[in-house]
Amino acid sequence: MSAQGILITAFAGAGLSYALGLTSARLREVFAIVVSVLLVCLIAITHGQGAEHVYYPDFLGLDLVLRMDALAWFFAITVSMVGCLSVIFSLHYVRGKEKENFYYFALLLVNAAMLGIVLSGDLLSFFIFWEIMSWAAFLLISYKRGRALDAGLKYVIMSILGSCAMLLALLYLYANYNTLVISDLAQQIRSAAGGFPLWVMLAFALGFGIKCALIPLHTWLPDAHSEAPSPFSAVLSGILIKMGIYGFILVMYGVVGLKLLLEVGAPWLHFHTVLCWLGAITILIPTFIALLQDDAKRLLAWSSIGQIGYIMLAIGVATSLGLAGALFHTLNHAVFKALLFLAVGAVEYKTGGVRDLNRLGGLIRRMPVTFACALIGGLGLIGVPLTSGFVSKWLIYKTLITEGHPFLALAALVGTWGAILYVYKLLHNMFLGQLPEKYANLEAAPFSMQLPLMICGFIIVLFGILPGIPLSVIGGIVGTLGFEPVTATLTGFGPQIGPLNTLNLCAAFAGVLLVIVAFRGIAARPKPVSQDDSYAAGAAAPAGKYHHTVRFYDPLERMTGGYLRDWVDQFYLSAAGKAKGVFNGVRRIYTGDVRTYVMYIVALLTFLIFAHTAGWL
Amino acid sequence: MNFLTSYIHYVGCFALVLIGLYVALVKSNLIKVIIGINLIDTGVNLFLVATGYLGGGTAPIFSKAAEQSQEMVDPVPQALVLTAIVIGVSVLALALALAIKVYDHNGTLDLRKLKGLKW
Amino acid sequence: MRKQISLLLLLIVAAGFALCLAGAPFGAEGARESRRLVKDNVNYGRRYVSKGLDENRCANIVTSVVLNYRGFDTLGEVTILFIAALGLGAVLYGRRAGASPDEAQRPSLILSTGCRLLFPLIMLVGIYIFIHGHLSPGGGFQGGAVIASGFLLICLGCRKKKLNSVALGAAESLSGLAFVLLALIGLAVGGSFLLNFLPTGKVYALFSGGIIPLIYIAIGVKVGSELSGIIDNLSGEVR
Amino acid sequence: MVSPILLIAVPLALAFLTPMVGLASKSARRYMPAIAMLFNFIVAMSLLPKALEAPIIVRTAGWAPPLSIHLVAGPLGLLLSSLVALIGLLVAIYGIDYIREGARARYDVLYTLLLVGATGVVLTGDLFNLFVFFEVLCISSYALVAYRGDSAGVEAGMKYLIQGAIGSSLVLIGIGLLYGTVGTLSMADIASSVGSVAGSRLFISLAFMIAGFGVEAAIFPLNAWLPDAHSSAPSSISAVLSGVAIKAGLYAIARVVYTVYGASSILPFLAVLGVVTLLVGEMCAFAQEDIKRLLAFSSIGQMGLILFALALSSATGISGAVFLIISHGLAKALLFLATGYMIYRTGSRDISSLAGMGKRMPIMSLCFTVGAFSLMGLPPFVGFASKFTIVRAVLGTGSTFFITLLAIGLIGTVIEGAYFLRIVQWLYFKPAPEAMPEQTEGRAPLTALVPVGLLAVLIVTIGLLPGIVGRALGPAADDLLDRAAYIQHVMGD
Amino acid sequence: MIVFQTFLVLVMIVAALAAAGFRDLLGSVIACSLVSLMASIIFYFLQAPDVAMAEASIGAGLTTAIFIFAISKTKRHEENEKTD
Repeated sequence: MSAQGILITAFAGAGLSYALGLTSARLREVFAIVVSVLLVCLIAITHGQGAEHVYYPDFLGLDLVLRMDALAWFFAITVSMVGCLSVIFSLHYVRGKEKENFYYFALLLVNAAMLGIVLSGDLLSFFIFWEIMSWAAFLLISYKRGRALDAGLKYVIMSILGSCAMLLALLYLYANYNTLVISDLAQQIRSAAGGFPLWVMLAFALGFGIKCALIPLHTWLPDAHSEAPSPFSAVLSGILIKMGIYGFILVMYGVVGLKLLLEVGAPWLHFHTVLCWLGAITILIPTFIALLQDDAKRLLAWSSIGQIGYIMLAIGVATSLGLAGALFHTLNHAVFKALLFLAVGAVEYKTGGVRDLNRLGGLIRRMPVTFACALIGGLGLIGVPLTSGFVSKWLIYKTLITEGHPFLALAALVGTWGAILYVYKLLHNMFLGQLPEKYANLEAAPFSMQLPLMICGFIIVLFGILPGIPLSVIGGIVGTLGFEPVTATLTGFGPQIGPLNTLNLCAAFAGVLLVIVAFRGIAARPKPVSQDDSYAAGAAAPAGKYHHTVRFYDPLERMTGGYLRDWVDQFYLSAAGKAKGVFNGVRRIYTGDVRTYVMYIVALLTFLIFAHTAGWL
Repeated sequence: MNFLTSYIHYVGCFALVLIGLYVALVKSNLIKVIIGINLIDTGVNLFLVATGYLGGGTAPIFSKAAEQSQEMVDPVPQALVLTAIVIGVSVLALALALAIKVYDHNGTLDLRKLKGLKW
Repeated sequence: MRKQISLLLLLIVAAGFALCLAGAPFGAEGARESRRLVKDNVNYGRRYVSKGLDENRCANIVTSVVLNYRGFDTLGEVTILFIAALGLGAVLYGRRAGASPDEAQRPSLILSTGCRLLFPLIMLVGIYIFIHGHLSPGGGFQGGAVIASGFLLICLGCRKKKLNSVALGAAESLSGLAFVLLALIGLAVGGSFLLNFLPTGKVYALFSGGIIPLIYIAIGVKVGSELSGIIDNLSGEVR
Repeated sequence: MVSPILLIAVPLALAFLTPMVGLASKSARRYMPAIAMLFNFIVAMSLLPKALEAPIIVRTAGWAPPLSIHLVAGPLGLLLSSLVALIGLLVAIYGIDYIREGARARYDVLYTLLLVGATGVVLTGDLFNLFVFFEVLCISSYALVAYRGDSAGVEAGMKYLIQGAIGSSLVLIGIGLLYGTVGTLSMADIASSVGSVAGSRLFISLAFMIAGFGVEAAIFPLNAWLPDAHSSAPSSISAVLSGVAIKAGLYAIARVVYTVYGASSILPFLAVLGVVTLLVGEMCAFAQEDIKRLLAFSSIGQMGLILFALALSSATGISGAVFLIISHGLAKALLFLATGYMIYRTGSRDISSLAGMGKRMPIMSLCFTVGAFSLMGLPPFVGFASKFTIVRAVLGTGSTFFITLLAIGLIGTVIEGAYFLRIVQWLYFKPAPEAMPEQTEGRAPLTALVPVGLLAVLIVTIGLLPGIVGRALGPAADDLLDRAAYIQHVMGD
Repeated sequence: MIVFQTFLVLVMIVAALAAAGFRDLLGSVIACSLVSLMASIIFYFLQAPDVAMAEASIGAGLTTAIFIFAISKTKRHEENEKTD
């Protein structure tokens, strides 16, 4: 079952779901799920075949090629997995809302386009699917009217700018090496005499940077993620950003190759070091802005930007361990963010659209399963041992320390602290604390929403305990991209990379757990305390816990809120305002007076004559 | 003297074109601008025929009396000018019809006031 | 401010013209020597003059150039006049509300009978002009204009006679159609559009020049009816 | 064998016949333009394959080319005339029910003659004949812009006419100067003898021609008439004007610059002018509130891009320009036709009144979105293929001057993306104002849905399979670029 | 012979200037028809009788008539120039 077959089923699936939807909603939902699950299986089956074949022989003089190598397979399985989960989740989420048909069509189209990006073997089809993904995502972001329109417009303007830059870079390569098929292009670039031109790499970096929200180009992400419908926010944050990462890896290591990459950029400042520092900044600032957010989805959006910083940092380090860490963290982050966004989506669905953290609380009793999965997701995000996040962050830290980047390692560490803070805020405000009266009899999220959460939770714990499963695949990928492959046993790493054996960790945790249980069993039974105990200072102790959580990090916000606003966003908005002023000014050229128009004609004529006599033309 | 004999027509026609352009550029009344355009057309037609004119040539029409042909003027520009005159009239007629309609709607022919469509 | 700018611009345009016309081929004297130097096959004006007579046997070389060598231009030209007449009608479509002139301006009896008497004479002159287009100066366009001035006279001179616009429209489109059909017959018969397929007869006879006189008659009728249509439209009624 | 001359003669005959048919039966007359354009499209498409090898030279009046006027039905000419015929046919079908009031009889004839003018400009091989057909095109569009007779239409028509008349006189002066120096009017003949004549006189006549043809080709300082004319004309007319008429003007400039003069010194200037037109057009479009005026300014922008691509003087550049002419023609005609009925339905041309049209006119809004995405150059549509070819050509030249100009130009396309997507958002994601009465009679009739749907399908199929048009682009670019071959073809036999 | 042609050209230019200068539109239309009349005579001297006839009948005759019709339907005098 070749890559072409997968793409055809994906795109045909989107089209058919729209067609079926016109007849009956039930049929469309079933069909959408079947297509998504089918895609996941198809991709899983075609693990081995790395066949590269032309699927469109002569499109404007170029051959469009599809290929399914290890890197493509890895991203494809992530994309289809998260896509399938979000489709399952949106069964209930979208039911009854208007324009359902359009929603399913756009969601399946975005998933199909992402599959197309990942499976494309040449840069032109990469670009085509890239643009299809951009405008399909635009349609979905502006799905929920109101503020979503400005968010969508901001997103699409930046992504068009990025794709224009990418088109320039891409066609510069075509002009110099007159092929865009990645394998031939890579050979020719590496064998060519001169180095890789910096402006081409910067143009690619602009295009991919906008999509994966590197710090100066991130301003569209918070609005887009918080305004998009939750299942699509999961896709958006989980995998759409990862296309930017895939682009970076493809161009930096697939096309340019490690040896040449190290010389790109000025001798005193290499491109990849700049990338590292950008990654580090992207870890720090957004994470601490995330702390101050009151809207759950906006908090998660800022945290996505922070986590992307980790991945870019790992890619920028340009070592095999770093790349392995980056790939593994991409997978992990996709699963964490999908889980958290879906959890927030479930809460939003049940509480009728409330996502303001100050008005939620105490849902642990009403929605235990959602809380459990959100907890696992949060722990994974922080990187607590026994979750897959720990392994990927451990890889990133290891490579930073062994490569001798102390400050970057420090930034990563501080980033993790920030992560702990905002995850705790999220979980506490939503699930712990006082349960507001109106949610007293809130029943749990429907099973179709809980299933994706449980699957994600299971994956996090599974890969946490047995990281060997993904690491063996990632090790192979790292090998194909020009590094020495990373060997990993089922439960950790061999001695030459540094001893990590998750089995011992499990054993340690099990031991600690046993001790705690034993100690609670032996120690004195907690005796009930009478009502007039000093704890309640004489007043009748209220039935539940009464610590409500409003403006969770208020002191921190009062201290750093002034500095931690999004300066870049303000700069862009003022620039856009000034540009609108200029456009209004340019409009004034057409004054309405015919004589001025005739003067313009005669003026051009005189300019031509004058330029000729003056010898210019 | 030789300048006068061969270039007087060109001076005449380009003077007409320039005056017509000046009227179209400066005058604010719509009918006056249309008169300017008419002047330009006449000037251009004069220029086309002047290009075809040979010093002492005769009209390119054979008649029983005048049989010889080598002294005849170039007939092609005259054919062009015939077409150009009629084009001039057609554009003029349409322009005046539009001027009447503009006057119906706006009550004025002053171009400075006819700025309904701008920006 | 506007005057100064336009004067400056026109100064440069005048300089452009002067720069252009300084050379040899322009200027009556310059043209004459340069024409003599130039061989026939480069300057086609001389070729039409020298060979035009026996190719089309049409005395008026300008007419043979207008209708035969550059007949396609004239086809375009006739279309332009047709467009102008229709465009005028389309633009002035809504203005039919004509107020009849008050008694004082009604033309006196002498004027109206004089006009009605003069009208057929003007028509005769016009028809003569475009029938003899290939022999003497003049042709379809000039004859049509004279006919139109006849209609103008009627329009100004006597109020009662309303031009029958349907007949004008029919004459217009039929004569245009005749011109195109004549050209298409040339294509069908002789293999090339506007071919002079009829025998071109003796040089100065009335029936010389093949289809040239026929086309000029069609053009004469067409231009006459179109220009009078334009006048009728524009003078629809005097407010 | 069908001769290309029929492409002009038969629609002309049908146009002259229309008043007669009108007398017979009112309703039959409305179909005349569609019949004429259908004939044109069939003949043009049947001749195109044969013309790809060598241009078909058609004589008139039986004389060899330089003697009499001749048509040069080369690959470029026939490709553009089939585009003219196709858009003309679809808009004619649209116009059957769209135009109800006004001098309906005259509308049909003027519309057919406008397309005859455009076809004539594209096919003719003689310079003065180019001017005459150019005039046919211009005068019929003056009349049709002012067809409705409302205050805006008449004012726009008047302004368009004055600028057009000045432009035509400049062209005539240019032709006079050229005829004075060279003595012949056939483009191939001028091209063969232009090399041997002094430079400055030629350049000034070229300047006059560019200023004259530029007025119709919407080049930056000369295009002040376009926003008024295209926004106040009836939508079917602005569709044809935007889709076809300005392209004929630009073709005239390209033919004059490349074939007649073979000028290479003016090309960088034209490239700069193209990019300036693109930027001014897109900036003004962004600041518009009236939908048709916005589309008119976006036409100016796209014409700037086409002029920039033409000024590259490389084979891929010109084939990219021709491809953009085709894709812009289709997309812009689609947009104008779609907005025609939307305005008819909402009653106002303001963008804010388009809110919620996605529900009320689903097919029109979908086609509008397809057209807008194609104009922005997004992949699955034809706009992407043409933009891709142009960018590839620019980078193929490798000259930093052109690449920086292109980078500035691409900013223009970003602005274009911004305002088109703002409209798409208004269409789909803004709730329809309840106040708007649910007029059922406003529902678009079949004669509107068929052309709009067909254009959308065309945009998607050519976008997915650019090979259909791709084959004809190569020879078309050579037809324009290869001067010696053009001369040899025309003067050879 | 050439002196007479020069005189005609000068009269034509003066008439054109008058057509530009007159504030009364009817006056400038008359001046304009004088220009075409002069042009028609010059055409005759340039050995172009066809064009002379066409210019005379269309240029001088019909154009003037059309102009006068248009003026009769609109305003006769030009607004004052001051506001420019």
